[in-house]
Amino acid sequence: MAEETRIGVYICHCGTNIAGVVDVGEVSRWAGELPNVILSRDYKFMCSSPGQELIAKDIKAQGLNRVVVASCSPHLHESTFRGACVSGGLNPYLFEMANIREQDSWVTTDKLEATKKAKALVAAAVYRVSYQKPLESLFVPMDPSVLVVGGGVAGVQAALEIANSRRHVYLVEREPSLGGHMAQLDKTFPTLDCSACILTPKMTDVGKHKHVTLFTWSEVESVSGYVGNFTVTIRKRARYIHEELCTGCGICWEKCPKKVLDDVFETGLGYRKAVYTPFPQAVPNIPVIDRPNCTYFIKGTCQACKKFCPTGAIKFDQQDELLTVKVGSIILATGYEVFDARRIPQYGYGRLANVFTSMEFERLTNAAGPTGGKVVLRDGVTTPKSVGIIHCVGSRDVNYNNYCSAICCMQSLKFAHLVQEKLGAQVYEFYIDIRTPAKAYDEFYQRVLKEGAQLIRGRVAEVTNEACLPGEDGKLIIQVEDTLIGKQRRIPVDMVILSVGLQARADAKEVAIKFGISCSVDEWFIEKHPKLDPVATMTDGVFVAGACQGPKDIPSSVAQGSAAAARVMSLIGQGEIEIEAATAVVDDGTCVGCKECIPTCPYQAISFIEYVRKAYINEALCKGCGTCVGACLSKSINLKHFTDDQLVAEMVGAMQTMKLFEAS
Amino acid sequence: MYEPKIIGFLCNWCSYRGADTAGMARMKYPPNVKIIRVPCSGRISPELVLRCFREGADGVMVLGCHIGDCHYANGNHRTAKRMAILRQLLEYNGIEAQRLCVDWVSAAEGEKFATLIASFTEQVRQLAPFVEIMQ
Amino acid sequence: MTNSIPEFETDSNCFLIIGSNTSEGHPLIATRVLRAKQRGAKVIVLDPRKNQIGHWADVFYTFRPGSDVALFNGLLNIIITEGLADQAFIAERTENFEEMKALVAEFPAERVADLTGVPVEGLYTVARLYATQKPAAILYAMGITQHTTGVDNVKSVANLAMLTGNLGIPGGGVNPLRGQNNVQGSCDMGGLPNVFPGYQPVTNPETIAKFSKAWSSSLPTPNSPLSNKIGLTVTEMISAAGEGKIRALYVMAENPMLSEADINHTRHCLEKTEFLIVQDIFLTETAQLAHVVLPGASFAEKDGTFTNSDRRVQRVRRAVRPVGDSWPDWEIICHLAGKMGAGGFDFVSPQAVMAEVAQLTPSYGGITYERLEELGGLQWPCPTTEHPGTPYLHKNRFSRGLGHFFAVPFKEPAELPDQDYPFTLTTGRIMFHYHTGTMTRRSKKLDSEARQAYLELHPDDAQKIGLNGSRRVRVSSRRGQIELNVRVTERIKPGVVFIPFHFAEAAANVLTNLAIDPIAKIPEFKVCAVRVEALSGTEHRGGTDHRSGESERRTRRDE
Amino acid sequence: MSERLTALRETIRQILPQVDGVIGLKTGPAGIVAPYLFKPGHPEMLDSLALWPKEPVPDTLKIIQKAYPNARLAIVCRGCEERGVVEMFKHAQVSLENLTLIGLQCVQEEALFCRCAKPYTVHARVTVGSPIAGVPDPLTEAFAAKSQAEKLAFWKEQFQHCIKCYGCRNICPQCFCNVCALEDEKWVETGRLPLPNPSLYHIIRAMHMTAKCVACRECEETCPAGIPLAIHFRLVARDVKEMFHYETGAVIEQKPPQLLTLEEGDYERSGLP
Amino acid sequence: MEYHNVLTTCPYCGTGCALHLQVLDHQLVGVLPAKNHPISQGGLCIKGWNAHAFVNHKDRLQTPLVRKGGKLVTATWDEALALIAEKLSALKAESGPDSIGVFASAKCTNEENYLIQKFARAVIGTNNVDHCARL
Repeated sequence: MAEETRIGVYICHCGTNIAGVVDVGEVSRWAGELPNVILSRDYKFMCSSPGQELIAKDIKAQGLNRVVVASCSPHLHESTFRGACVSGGLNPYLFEMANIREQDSWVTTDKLEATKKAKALVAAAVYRVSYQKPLESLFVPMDPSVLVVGGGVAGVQAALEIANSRRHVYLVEREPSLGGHMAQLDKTFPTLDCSACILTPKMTDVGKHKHVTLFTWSEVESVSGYVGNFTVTIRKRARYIHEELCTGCGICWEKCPKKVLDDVFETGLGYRKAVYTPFPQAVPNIPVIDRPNCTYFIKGTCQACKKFCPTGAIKFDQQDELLTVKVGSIILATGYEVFDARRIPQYGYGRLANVFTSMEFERLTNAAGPTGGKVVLRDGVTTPKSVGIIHCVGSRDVNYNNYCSAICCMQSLKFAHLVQEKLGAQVYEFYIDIRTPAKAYDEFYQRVLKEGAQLIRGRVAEVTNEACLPGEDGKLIIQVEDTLIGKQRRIPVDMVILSVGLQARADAKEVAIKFGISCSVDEWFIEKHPKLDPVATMTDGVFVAGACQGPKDIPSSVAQGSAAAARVMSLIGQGEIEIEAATAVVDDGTCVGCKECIPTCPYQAISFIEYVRKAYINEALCKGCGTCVGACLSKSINLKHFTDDQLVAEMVGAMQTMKLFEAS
Repeated sequence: MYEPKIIGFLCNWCSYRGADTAGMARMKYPPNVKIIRVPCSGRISPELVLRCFREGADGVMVLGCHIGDCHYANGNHRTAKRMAILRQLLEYNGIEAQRLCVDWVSAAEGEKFATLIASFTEQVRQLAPFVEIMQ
Repeated sequence: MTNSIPEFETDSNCFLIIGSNTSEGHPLIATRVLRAKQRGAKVIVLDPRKNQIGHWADVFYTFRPGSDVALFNGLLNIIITEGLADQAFIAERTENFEEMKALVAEFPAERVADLTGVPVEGLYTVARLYATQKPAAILYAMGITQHTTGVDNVKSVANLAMLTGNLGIPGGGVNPLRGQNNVQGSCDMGGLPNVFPGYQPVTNPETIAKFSKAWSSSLPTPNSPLSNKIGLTVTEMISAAGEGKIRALYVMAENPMLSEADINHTRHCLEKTEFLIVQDIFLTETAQLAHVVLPGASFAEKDGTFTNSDRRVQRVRRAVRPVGDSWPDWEIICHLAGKMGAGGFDFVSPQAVMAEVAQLTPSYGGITYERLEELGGLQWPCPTTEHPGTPYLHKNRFSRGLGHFFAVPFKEPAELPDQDYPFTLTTGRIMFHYHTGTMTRRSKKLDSEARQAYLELHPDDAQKIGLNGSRRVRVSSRRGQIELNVRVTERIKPGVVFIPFHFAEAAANVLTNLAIDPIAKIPEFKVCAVRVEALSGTEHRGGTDHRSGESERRTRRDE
Repeated sequence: MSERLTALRETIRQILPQVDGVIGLKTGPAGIVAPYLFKPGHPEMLDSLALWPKEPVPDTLKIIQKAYPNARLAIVCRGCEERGVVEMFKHAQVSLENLTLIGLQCVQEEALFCRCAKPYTVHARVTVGSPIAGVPDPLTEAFAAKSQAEKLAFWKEQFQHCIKCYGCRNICPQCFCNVCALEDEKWVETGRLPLPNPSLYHIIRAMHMTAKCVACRECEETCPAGIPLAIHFRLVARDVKEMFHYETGAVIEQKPPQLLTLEEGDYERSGLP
Repeated sequence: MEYHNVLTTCPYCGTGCALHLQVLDHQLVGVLPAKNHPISQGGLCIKGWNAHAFVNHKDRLQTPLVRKGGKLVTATWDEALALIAEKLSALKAESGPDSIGVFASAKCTNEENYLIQKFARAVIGTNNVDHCARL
C-alpha cells in the first residue's frame, strides 16, 4: 500500500511584491482544498529564516511528505526551500515551487486575473508534487588533480591557489610563455603599478611549483569523462628545443639571423627572432623555433642556433606529442581577444598611420616595449602634442558588440594620465558614459579630470586626415557630436588611441564543445548562474575564470581565478562527487533496442549493450536534458524529476483550474 | 471572444529565465499562458504537446534556447525537427498549426518573451476555442 | 441469423439495429454495416445508450429499457396505417395478421412515445425508413432477449420483418448476433435441455428411438431408452442445486459465478452443491468452488469446429500442444465416459466426432473436415456432401410453413424504478472484454485498455445525486451493492445507468434481477432498479485520471 | 501473375540449398495465404508458394531473427517490404548480415491497389519480375487539397468508425516497441469508443511513423473501419523528404533525420521562426 | 527453426472471424489476420488481435485439482476421473439421473458440445444439459 500523500502548501507574500497583486489569503484557502493538501498557509517572506523554519516544523509536526512553495522564480530560491525541506527531514526532490511573482504578480495588471493565475500555478505544482519521487544522488570518487587551461593572470592565479594546497595542477598554455594579455600591459589602473612587476613573480612561482606540470606551446586536444574522472589529451607542440637541456641562456636568439615582425606580443610594433621567447621574463624561459619563419625549416640551411647552443638543446626533429592526463576538475581561463579595429573603417585604423589601438599604446608606453617606453607617432620619432582617446570602440554598438567591455573607460583614463605624465600633451577623451564602478576607480577618474584631460561626451563619427578648417593640416581630425552642448565638433589631434573592446576568442565555440559547456550569443562561456554561481558551468567539474566568461579587469579575473580554485578545492575536499540526481534512466524491461536515443544525446551518455540489445545511460555522464526522452517512442526512458507523469500532472493541474474558472 | 487556455513549455536555462527577466522588468502580458519548466526544449515529446490539446488547451507554446545557444549543446535541434513535423501533422488533422508556437527566447530576451506571449495569446484568441472545433 | 454476414455489405439497403452494441460486440459485423452505409444504405440504431454505432448511424434514438414490445407495436402500427406493409408477402407467406393488427392498433404513436421515450416523429422516421428501404435487415443481440419479455421481444422482431416482407431474401432477415463464438454451435449440438443435436425434440418418440439406437453402446444397458423428459436450464439447475434437487453439477467451460443474474444467489446455490465438477482453462470464480477441477485446453491447443452467428461451421486448428498436463476437452469427456464404463466414446479425433454428428444431425449432414479444409466454411442447413450450404433461410417457405404473426401485448419489466431505487440499470459488454473476462482480463493489452468496471451516468443525473466531482459511486439494488468508478456521459439516457458486466470485483450481476422469461428462461439482465450514491473525498474536481497510466506501466514491468 | 509465380518458385528453389530458410507466402486451407518459412529439406512446399495478397513479411523476418540471430535467411520482398527491412535494420530490429533479399516487382494492378509510388525494389540483387513505374495516390492528393475545416471534418467522420483494434499498429512491421505509447492512458484515452475528439491515438501514431513509414499500406488493409490511414503518413513522408532530405528505405547508410542535429538548411526548411 | 501460421477461428464473439496463429518452434508468437477470409477479410478487433495472449498465461490450469480438506490440491488424471466416475455413478444410483446437471459451453467446439450432451443424455441419462446461450 502506497504511503498517503500529505502536501503542505505555502504562499509567500514577498512583502507586497506578491500580496500587493495576488489575493494570497484566497489562494491559500483555495489550495487547502486541492487533493492531498493537508495544510495551506500564507506568510510574509517564505525565504526568511522563520519562513523556512515554518516548513521544517510543519514537515515534522504534520507529517508532510510533499511541500509546495508558491513564491518567486525557482532560479532564486529553489535551493533555499529544498534546504528547508531537508532540515525538516524531507528528501529535497519532494519539493516543488510555483512561480507566482516573476510569472504572475509582476507581470499581470488585473488583480483578479493574477489571483486566478496564481491558483492555476499552485494547482499545477500540487498535482505535480504528488508524483515526485525522492531521489538520491550518485557519488563518484574525485580525482584530486586539476587541469587549468590558459596561463593568463586568471589561470595562473587559479593554478597557484590549487598547487599551494598541494593538489596537482596541469596548466596548459597555447603561447610559448605564461602571462597572457596582462604581460603586455604597462601600468595597471587605478594604482598604476607596473603590470609585469606584479605578474611575473606569480608566473615564476607557477613555473617552478612542484605541484604544477606546465604545458606551454600546447593545446587541449580532447576531453572525455565526467566530474571527478576526466581524461584529457594534450597536444604538446614541437618547440624544436629540448626542454631539459635548455638553460634559457639566450645565445640561440642572439645568434639567429632571422628577424620576424612580432605581431602577437608586440602587436606588430616590434621584432623578434625566428627562435624566441615572447618577452624576457617568459616562463618557462625556454624559446620556441618559429617553424614557418626559420631558415632551416624553409631552406634546410642556417642552423646557427644549433651551432651555438652550448647544451645541444636544439632539436629540429622534434615532433608534436600527445599526452594524456587524468584530472577530476577543469578550470577554463582562456581569456579574450581584442576587437579588431579595422572592422570600423571610419576610425581609420590601418589606414591612418597615427591611429593606434589601446594594446599598441600599451606596448608604446611600456619601458620594455619596442620604443623603450617612448610614446611616439608611427614614424618612430615624433612626439604627439595632442592625443584623442576614443572609448567603446566595438563595444556598446549594435553593429559590433552590444555589451560594455568593462575595462575601456578605466584604460582610457589611464592612457590620459600616462600621456599627460610622459608628454604633457593635451588629451581628449571621447566617451558615451564613464563607468568607474570599482574600488578607487572613480577617484582615479577625478584625478585625471584634474590633470586637465578634456572629456567630450559623444560617439565619434569619424577620424579623418582630410583637413577643411584652419589648424587641421597634418592632423587627425575627430568628428563628433558633443552631446553635452549639442554641437558637432571637429577636434584635430596628432594621435588617436582606439580603446578597443574585448571579445570572445575566435575558437571559443569549439573550445566550449570540447569541454561540454555552452556559449552565449556573444560566445562568452556561460556560467551556471550569473549571480550565485558565477564560475561554475552547466557541466559539473568544469569551471570558468577570467575574461573567457565575459569582459573583466584584472582584479575581477584574479578574483575569479581564486574563486574557481576554491570551488575546485571544495570538490576535492569532498573526496567524492555528487552527480546530478535528475538524470535519465532506461527501463530495460520495455526498451526495444531501436537505438533511436543514442544519437540524440549531446553528451554521448547513452550506449548500446549488445548482448541484451538495450540502451544504457551512464548517469555520471548524463546532464539531465531529456532530449532522449523526447525521442524514445516506447517511452522507455524517463528523466528523473521531469517524468512524463510529473509534467502531465502539472499540466493537468493548470488546465483543470483554468477550465474550472471558465465554467464558473 | 474568449480567454484562450495556453500551456507553455519553457526550457530551464534560456526561456524560463527570459520569463524571469520579463518579470523582473515588470513587463505586463496577458495571464493566459501557464508555464511548465523543463530542462531543455528537447525534453518535450510530441505526446506531451498533444496531451495538452486533449486536456482542452487552446494553444501550446514550446520555447527553447536559440539554435546554437542550447545549454545542452544541441538539444533544441531535435525540438526544431520534431515540432516542425508536429505542426505539419496538426495541419493534416485539421488542427490549425497556429495553435502550436515554437520559438526561441534567451535569458536576456524578457521583452521578446512578453511580446511573444501577448501576440500568441491574441493569435489563439482569433481561432475558435479548441474544444468547440472538436465537437 | 436468418441471413449471412457478407450480405449486409452487398445486399442490405437498411439496417434496424436494436439492443445491439454492434461495433463493440460484433466489430467485424459493424464493418459490413459501415461499408453498406458508405454505399448508401440507411442505418437505424435504437438503444438506451448512444453506443458507437449510434454515433454514425443515420437515425438514432434512445428508448426506455424494457419498452421494446411497445416500440415494435408502435412501428407495426405505423407501417400498417401508412400502407407500407408488404401485402403480397402477408397474404402468401403468413397467418394471423388480423389479430396482430388489432392489437397494434392500440399502440398509436403518441402512446408509444410516452411508453418508450422515442418522439412521435422519430417513430415515423424509423418505421418509414425500415419499411421502404428493402431489403432491410434487423440486427439485434442480448438487448432484445435478456428480458422477462425476451420471447415477446423476439416475436415482435419477427412481426416487423414479416410485415415488410424482409424474410427469405438476401440482405434482409432477422439477425440475432451471437455473443459467443460457439453459442450457435452448442445449441446446434444439442447443448439444450429440450433438444438433441439439430434441434430434434427430446419429446419426440422417433427422435428418442433414433438416438437410443445410435448411442446404444453408450447406454447403461443397450435397450434402455434415452430420457424424453425436458431437462432444466442453467438458471434452473443452479436454483435446483441450491434446493438440493440437483446433487452434482458438471460445468464445462462456463462461469456462472459471474455470468448469472444475482450472483449472491448463485454463490449460495453452488456452495450447496454436493459435487461440483468444473472443467476450464483457468481457476474461474466458479472453479474455486468446485470439488474437482479438470484442466481443459484452449482453442489454440485443439482441433474442432465452431459455428458462428450466420450458421457457418468453421475449423479450429491446433497450433501448439496443451500447456502442462491439460487435455483437450473432447478427450476429457471421452476418458470420463470410458471410466464410467460407457462405450461409444472411443473417438480418435474431433474429425471422427464430426462424422457421427453428420450422421445424426440432418442440417450438418454434408459437413466434413475434408470439405471444410477445401471450402473454409459451410453454412447449415447443409444436408448432403454435395450441398453448398445455405446463406439465408426461409427462402420460399418457413420451416413451419406459414409465418405466424403474434399479437404481443406490452408488459413492463419485472422491476421498475421507484423512490428507493430510482434508476434503471442496464448491463452490457464493452469492446475490450469478453463475457466474464476469464480470458480477456488475462490479456495485458486488453486489460490495460479497460481495467476497471465503471458506471455510465447522465450529467443531469450526476447533478441530481450530488456527484460533485467525485469519481466513485455505490450502486445498490434489492439484491446487493457494488462500488465502482463513474463516467459521466451524455451517451446514456437520463434515468438509466449502465455497467459492463465483465468485472468480478464490481460485478454488475450482483445487482441484476433473477426474474426470468417464462418460456426462454432467460434472466432480465437488461433491466433492474438501482440506487446510485456518490462516494466523496477520493478525487478532486475531475481528478487526475492519468494516474492510471503510471500504475499500468508499473504492473507491466512487474510481470 | 503465374509467370512471376513460376519464376519466383524457380529462384527460391535455387537459393534454398544455400540458406537455412526462405521467408515467403504460402497458400493454406481454403486458399488463405500466410507467411511461411520454406526450408531446404522441403522444396515440395514451394508448390503452395503464393504471391498475393501480400503480408507484412518484414515482421516475420524479425520474429525469426530474434530467435535465430545467426540464421542464413532469404526473404521474398516487394518494394515496400524491402524498404521495411531497411528501416527495421536502421532501428536494430533485423540484421542484413546473412540475409538475401529476393526482390519481387509488383505489377500494375498491385501498384494501383496500393496507390504505390515505388512498387519496385532497389537493394535486392536477386529479383523476379520487371520493375514498373509508381502510380499516383489520388486519395492523398484529394485530401491535401482540402481546407483545414474540411480536413478536420474528414477525420472526425473517419475516426468515429475506429474501433481501436490496434490492428494498424499490430500489423505494422515498423511498430516494434515492446510497450506502446498508444496503450498508455497518459497519452491516449483508454477504453473509450467511439474515440473522443481529439483522440491522440492516430496523431501520435502518425508522429511515431515519421521517417519510418514505408508506405506498405498494411494498416489500411487491416483496418475494420476502412480508414485511409496512409494519408497521414504519406503527407508527413513528403515533408520529411522536403525538410530533411530523407526517404525511408532509400539509402541503407542514411540515419533517420529526427535524431540528428540540424544540418545546413534543415532549419530554414522546417518553417520555424 | 520452424515458422508457420495456423489458420483458425477466433475464440471470442459469434462473428466467426478467421485468424492465423503465428507459431515459431511450437510457441505462439502472435496473431495475423487472414486476408482473403469471407467474414473477417483481413481485419480483426482488439480481442482477436490478442487471441493468443491468454494461452500461455501463468494462471492456466496445468493439472487436475481435487478438493481435499477444504482445499484444492493437484491430482493425477486417473485420480480425478476415477473420483468423478465413482461419485456420479453413486449419485445417479442414489437419486436418479436427474439429480445430475451438465453445462455445455458456448466456448467449446461443436464436437465437445456434442460429446458432453451425449455424455449427459446417454451415460448419465438426463436432459439436464444447457449452456449460457441466454447470457
